[in-house]
Amino acid sequence: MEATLTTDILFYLFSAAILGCGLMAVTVKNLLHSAIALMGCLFGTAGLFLLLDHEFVALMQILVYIGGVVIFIIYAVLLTTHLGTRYLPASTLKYISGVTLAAIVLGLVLHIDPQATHTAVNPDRTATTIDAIGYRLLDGSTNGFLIPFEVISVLLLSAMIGAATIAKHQKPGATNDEDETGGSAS
Amino acid sequence: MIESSWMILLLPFISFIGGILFLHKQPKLAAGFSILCNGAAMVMALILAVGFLSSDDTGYHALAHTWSYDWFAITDTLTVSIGALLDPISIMMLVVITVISTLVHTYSIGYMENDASAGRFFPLLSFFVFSMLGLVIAPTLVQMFVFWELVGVSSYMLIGFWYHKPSAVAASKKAFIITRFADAFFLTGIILMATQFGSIGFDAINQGATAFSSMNTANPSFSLEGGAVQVFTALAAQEGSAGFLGLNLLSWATILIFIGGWGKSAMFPLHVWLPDAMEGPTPVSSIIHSATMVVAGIYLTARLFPVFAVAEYTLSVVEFTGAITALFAAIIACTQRDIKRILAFSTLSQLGYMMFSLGVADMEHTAGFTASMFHVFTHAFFKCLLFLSAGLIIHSVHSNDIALMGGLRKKLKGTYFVTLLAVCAIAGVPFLFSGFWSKEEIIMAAWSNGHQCSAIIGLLVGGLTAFYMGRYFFLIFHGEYRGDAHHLEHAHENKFMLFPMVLLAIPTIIAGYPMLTGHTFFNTVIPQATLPTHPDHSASWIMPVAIAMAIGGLLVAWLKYGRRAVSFDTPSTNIVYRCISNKFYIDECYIFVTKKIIFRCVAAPMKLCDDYIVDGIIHSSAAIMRGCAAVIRHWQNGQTHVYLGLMIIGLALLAWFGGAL
Amino acid sequence: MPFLLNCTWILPTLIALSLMFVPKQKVGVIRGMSVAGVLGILALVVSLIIAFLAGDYASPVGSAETTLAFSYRTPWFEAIGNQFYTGVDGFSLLMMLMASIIALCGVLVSWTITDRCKEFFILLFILLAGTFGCFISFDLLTFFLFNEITLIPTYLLIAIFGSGKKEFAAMKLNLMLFGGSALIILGMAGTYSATGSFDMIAIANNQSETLGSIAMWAFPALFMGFGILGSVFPFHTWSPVGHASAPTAISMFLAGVHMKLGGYGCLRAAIYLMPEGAQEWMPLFMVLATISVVYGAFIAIRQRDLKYINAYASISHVGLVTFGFATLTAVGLKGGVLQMISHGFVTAVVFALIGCIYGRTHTRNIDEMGGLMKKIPFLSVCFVLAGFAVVGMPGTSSFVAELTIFIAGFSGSLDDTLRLVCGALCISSIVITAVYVLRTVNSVVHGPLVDNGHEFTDARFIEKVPLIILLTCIFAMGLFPGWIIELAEQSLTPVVTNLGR
Amino acid sequence: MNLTACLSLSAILFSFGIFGLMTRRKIIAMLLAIELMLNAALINCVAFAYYAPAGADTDVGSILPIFIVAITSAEMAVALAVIVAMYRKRKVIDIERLEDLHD
Repeated sequence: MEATLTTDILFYLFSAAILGCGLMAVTVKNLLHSAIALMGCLFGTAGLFLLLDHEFVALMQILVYIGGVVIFIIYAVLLTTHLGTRYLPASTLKYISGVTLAAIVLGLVLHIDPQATHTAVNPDRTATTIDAIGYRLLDGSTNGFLIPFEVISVLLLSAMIGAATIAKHQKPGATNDEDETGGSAS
Repeated sequence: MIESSWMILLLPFISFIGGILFLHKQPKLAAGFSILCNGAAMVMALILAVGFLSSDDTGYHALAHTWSYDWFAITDTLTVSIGALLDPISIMMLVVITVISTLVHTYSIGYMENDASAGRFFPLLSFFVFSMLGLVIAPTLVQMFVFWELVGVSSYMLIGFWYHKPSAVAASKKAFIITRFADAFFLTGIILMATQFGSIGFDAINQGATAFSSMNTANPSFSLEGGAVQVFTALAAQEGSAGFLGLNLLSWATILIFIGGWGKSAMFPLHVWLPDAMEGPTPVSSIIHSATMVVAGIYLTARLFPVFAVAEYTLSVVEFTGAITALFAAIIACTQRDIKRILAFSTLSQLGYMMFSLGVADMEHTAGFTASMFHVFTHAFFKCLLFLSAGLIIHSVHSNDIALMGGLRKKLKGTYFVTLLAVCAIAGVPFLFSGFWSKEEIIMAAWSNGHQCSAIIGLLVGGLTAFYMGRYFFLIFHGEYRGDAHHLEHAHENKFMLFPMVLLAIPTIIAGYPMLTGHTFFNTVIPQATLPTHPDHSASWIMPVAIAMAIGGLLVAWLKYGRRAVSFDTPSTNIVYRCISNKFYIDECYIFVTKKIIFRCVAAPMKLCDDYIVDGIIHSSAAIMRGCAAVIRHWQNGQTHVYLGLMIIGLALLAWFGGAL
Repeated sequence: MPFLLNCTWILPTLIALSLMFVPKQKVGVIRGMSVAGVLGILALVVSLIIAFLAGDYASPVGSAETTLAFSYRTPWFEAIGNQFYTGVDGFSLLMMLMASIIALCGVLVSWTITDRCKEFFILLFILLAGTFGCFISFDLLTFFLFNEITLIPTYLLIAIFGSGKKEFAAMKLNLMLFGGSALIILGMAGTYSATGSFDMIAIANNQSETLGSIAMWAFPALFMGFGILGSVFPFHTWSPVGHASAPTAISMFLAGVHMKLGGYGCLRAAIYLMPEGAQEWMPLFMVLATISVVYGAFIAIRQRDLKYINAYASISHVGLVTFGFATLTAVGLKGGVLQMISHGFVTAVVFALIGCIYGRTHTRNIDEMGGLMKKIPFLSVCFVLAGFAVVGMPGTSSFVAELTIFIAGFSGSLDDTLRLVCGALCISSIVITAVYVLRTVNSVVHGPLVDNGHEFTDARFIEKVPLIILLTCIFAMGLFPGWIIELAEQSLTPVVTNLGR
Repeated sequence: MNLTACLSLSAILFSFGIFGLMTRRKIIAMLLAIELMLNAALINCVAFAYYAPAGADTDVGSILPIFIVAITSAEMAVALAVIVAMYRKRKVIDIERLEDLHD
């Protein structure tokens, strides 16, 4: 997308949404609220991806992340009755260390960022098509991602089975959760 | 005879080994065997002496080095060997030691007849004799040191012979450690002599020193050989050097060596072991005080006289030490009540005479040296006799305290008679007795060589000697018996004990007469030296004064103790008297220094330092490790947040140092 | 012959292996095999000495290269150019003779051990294998390896068979000795980096400037590394607690032989290989050695426990070894070697006696003993004789060794004040030694008999044998030290020559 | 809008994630914070692909997120299963009381 005033405005809007929701997600007391805030944050990110010409990623973000992972988090919050309601305040020391560490990392990263040498958008760039992604994923040659793709598939499968096994111990009904997880991941 | 002189050394050793291994359960056999061996050694020594006296060539090289065995090599040029150096003074000592040892062994049969461990006593006594014989025939400093140490060991075992008595054990330890203390200096001196003057042989050292001293005077050029050249060269190199602390190397070496003799001869202030050594059986005391051990220091000084004379100051130290000891011990002896302690202090005093007599001599005026050796010779017999008689008295009345004796002349007639002779000898009763001649000679030598102070001390001590020996004698034999009457009834004179005493009475009288015929002690120690000069008799007033002192001393003693009965009920409270009778509190000083200073202030802090500082550092290094581990372990407390935080810090550090910046 | 030489460590290993197959109930078989084993080792060493004396193996005067007898080398760890290189000279043979005699006595002293007897002897033989391996190695890495082998059985022997704070003692001992090993590795790495070789003789002949400059730090590392094993102040504190907790035979072997590996390494691996470093650093080690001598003796005065007394006495006497080495003269080195051998026998006999006496009194506190001469005369007489050997009486081996060392302190020019002061202090230690020895002897064997003393019985035959063997060795060496001195002198020629380069 | 702005955005989001991770005591909330951080990573991926120089392989900008999302899903599946199982078993969701790691 061309860099115009509109995109700038949109970028800052999305940024504000992302950061605002992100901050909420880590600060609000009710866990259900923070999950919803996270959802907002992810939506914002998806919008940012659209702004950056990555429609496929934006779509995946919404489908898989929001539709799968976050929904599942909400499920888990609801399943375990105490999770959502009772608030466990952290100690002051934890807040201080959290702020400090966050500041350290932020400072470090911001210190590195300005050194990024190449900041202009390549005028000849073309948006990545889904076809291209599919071909690259299944390409077994030097530039292809076939092996990682296979590995990820196996990893997902084993994670599914593992999750099912872990959760199955107590109640047979727990298998339902795993089915959903597996479904959302694929 | 000269070639087989090693037999004299070997016989007592055989007596020791045979006795200790096979005969310690049969005291009678052990005694017989010891007397046999020692008697044989005595005969051989006498033959040797007679052969020596009758030979024409009584010079230095006539008898030296009859045999030698290389023990071990220290460097290419320095080999420790064991051998024999036979010259007049060593032959004189051989005779004295073997005669006295034979008589003391005989005496011990009577003295130890009721003692269960007598079978151990005779071999040990023989070992003592063996050590002393090895010492006197030593041709080198190292051999002398070796036997010097063996004398220490054997005296340790004999003084502590009754090992179940704590006081005896303590006395033996004291004797050993004090002499060992002096020996450390002796050893240092020997090592300096060996490494810096290149020789440990007495001939070489003395020849070199003699040549050096005559080079300094008028008479140069001697033909030297072997180690003597090295000694001479080293001495010449030393000439005029300031050395260390203003003393040159030779003075250091000789004074260090002399300290060895200082300890062994119990000179003030290293004398404290000698009175305590009375805890041993009386035959041991008699042999220590007459022929062995204590005269070792005198003998050492005499042996190295030429080199001592060459060194600056050394002879002054010798003289000073001897004079102080003579006076000091005589004063203490006047107040003691223990029969053996009186004799012990009298020995100290007489040793002081011998020592300062050596100190007043020098290479030109050798009379003091001769007199000293002469006094060693005469003193050995009458002191041995005194101790043997004291042993018999103790054996009879079962007490050491002269306050519990008195009037014994009726019961112990033989003892009374021989003791009288010995007391006259040590007190210097004129003309008839040996002690008179030798003591006279010493004082004369001191005066005529310009050491008036020492001569006056000598005269004074002569008077004191007469007084305390008179006191000793009158309190024991005259007056009324003051002890337990029960013991007196059983008092008798054992014939094994009386016989050697009677024999010893003979030399007590006649040993002085060689003086009148002239003797050859000195020219043999100093090779190619001028003939001994007899003291000039210009100071002819000395003899009457000395006689007057002796008679006067005895007279005062008679007036105070002999004429009427003495009461011991109220000990004097006079502070001077108390101070003297407590031996000037020197023992207390020693205890203070050893217990309070060395043990408490040196050894104890060192132990604390070892336990808490040295070990503490080692332990604390372990503790620091453990502390670090505990801190690190504390981070691994299972709190996920801590892990996370650390992980983030780690990542940040990695990014920082990883070349990102 | 090279094979026979290597048998000195192969044989104990084989015995240890074969002991594993003996059922542990058959104590008699185990003891028999052990005695046969140490006798075999002793025979082996004696035959090696005879062969050595018969052959012409003396290093020529003025040569810097040790003439090795029965040398054998085979490549090993070729990647770093390392070889398995063994051989002997007179010095090693003397140490091996001493070690095998003490081992024999140690086995005899351990006769009464019944609890885990099999393990005890297996560990003892592994210790022996390591020790002999050290004495015959002429390759630094091999030497180091064998040295490490000795540490493991030492730990187990003390921790399992010891008494008192045995685990603590074993741990402290091993940790400190491993610390020493770390320093040794550092020094070895230094010499290796300079010369590219572990071959001791090659390194000794290497006169390159690189080695000379590396010696400035590699020498103190090596010397102190071995010095810890030789319990040089201030790293001596492992030895009192270690010796006190170890069982009798192990105390004998530790103080008698194992500690000597330290002195052996100091001479063989430090002074011989890096004479430049030695010249540079020796004043420091002379001071440390003198402190050890005087300090150990003073602390021995304050101790009450027999084993602690002897352990501190050992520190004092082993300090004399270091002092002898630190003079860097032919006499001093020879004296140090003699003192190593002499002290090995002396301390072994004292520990053996302490074991025997403890077996009767069940205490090692000298205040609780007394008058033993009356009830156990044989042991008491041996104790007195051993005491005189510690004091350094003429006729015992200590006198020969100590006199030689003291003479080294004053030989040559007297300009070196430090050496004079240290020498004088070392001589003064003979007085302190006399104080603690007599104090101990008097309160143990003299004085009134203790209350429970009436049921004490004198030594049995099996106890008498090791004591007699060791005392004979002490007196034999004291009276006829000639051939020992000759062997030591010959084998030290290259070291002395190297020092003068 | 430029690369620096995108990266700063992701950095801030990432630090929010860290803050959340350090201050939350409930395990699910911590997972949530992790999601934020992953999201920040995704933003980086896409931003780098968008601002890539000529000739760079920009497809990776789409493919890498696929992998990230897939791995995240797997991780979430297992983590949530563990959380649910643990909750059922121990009735504890407080991370500070789950200290079994140190033994």
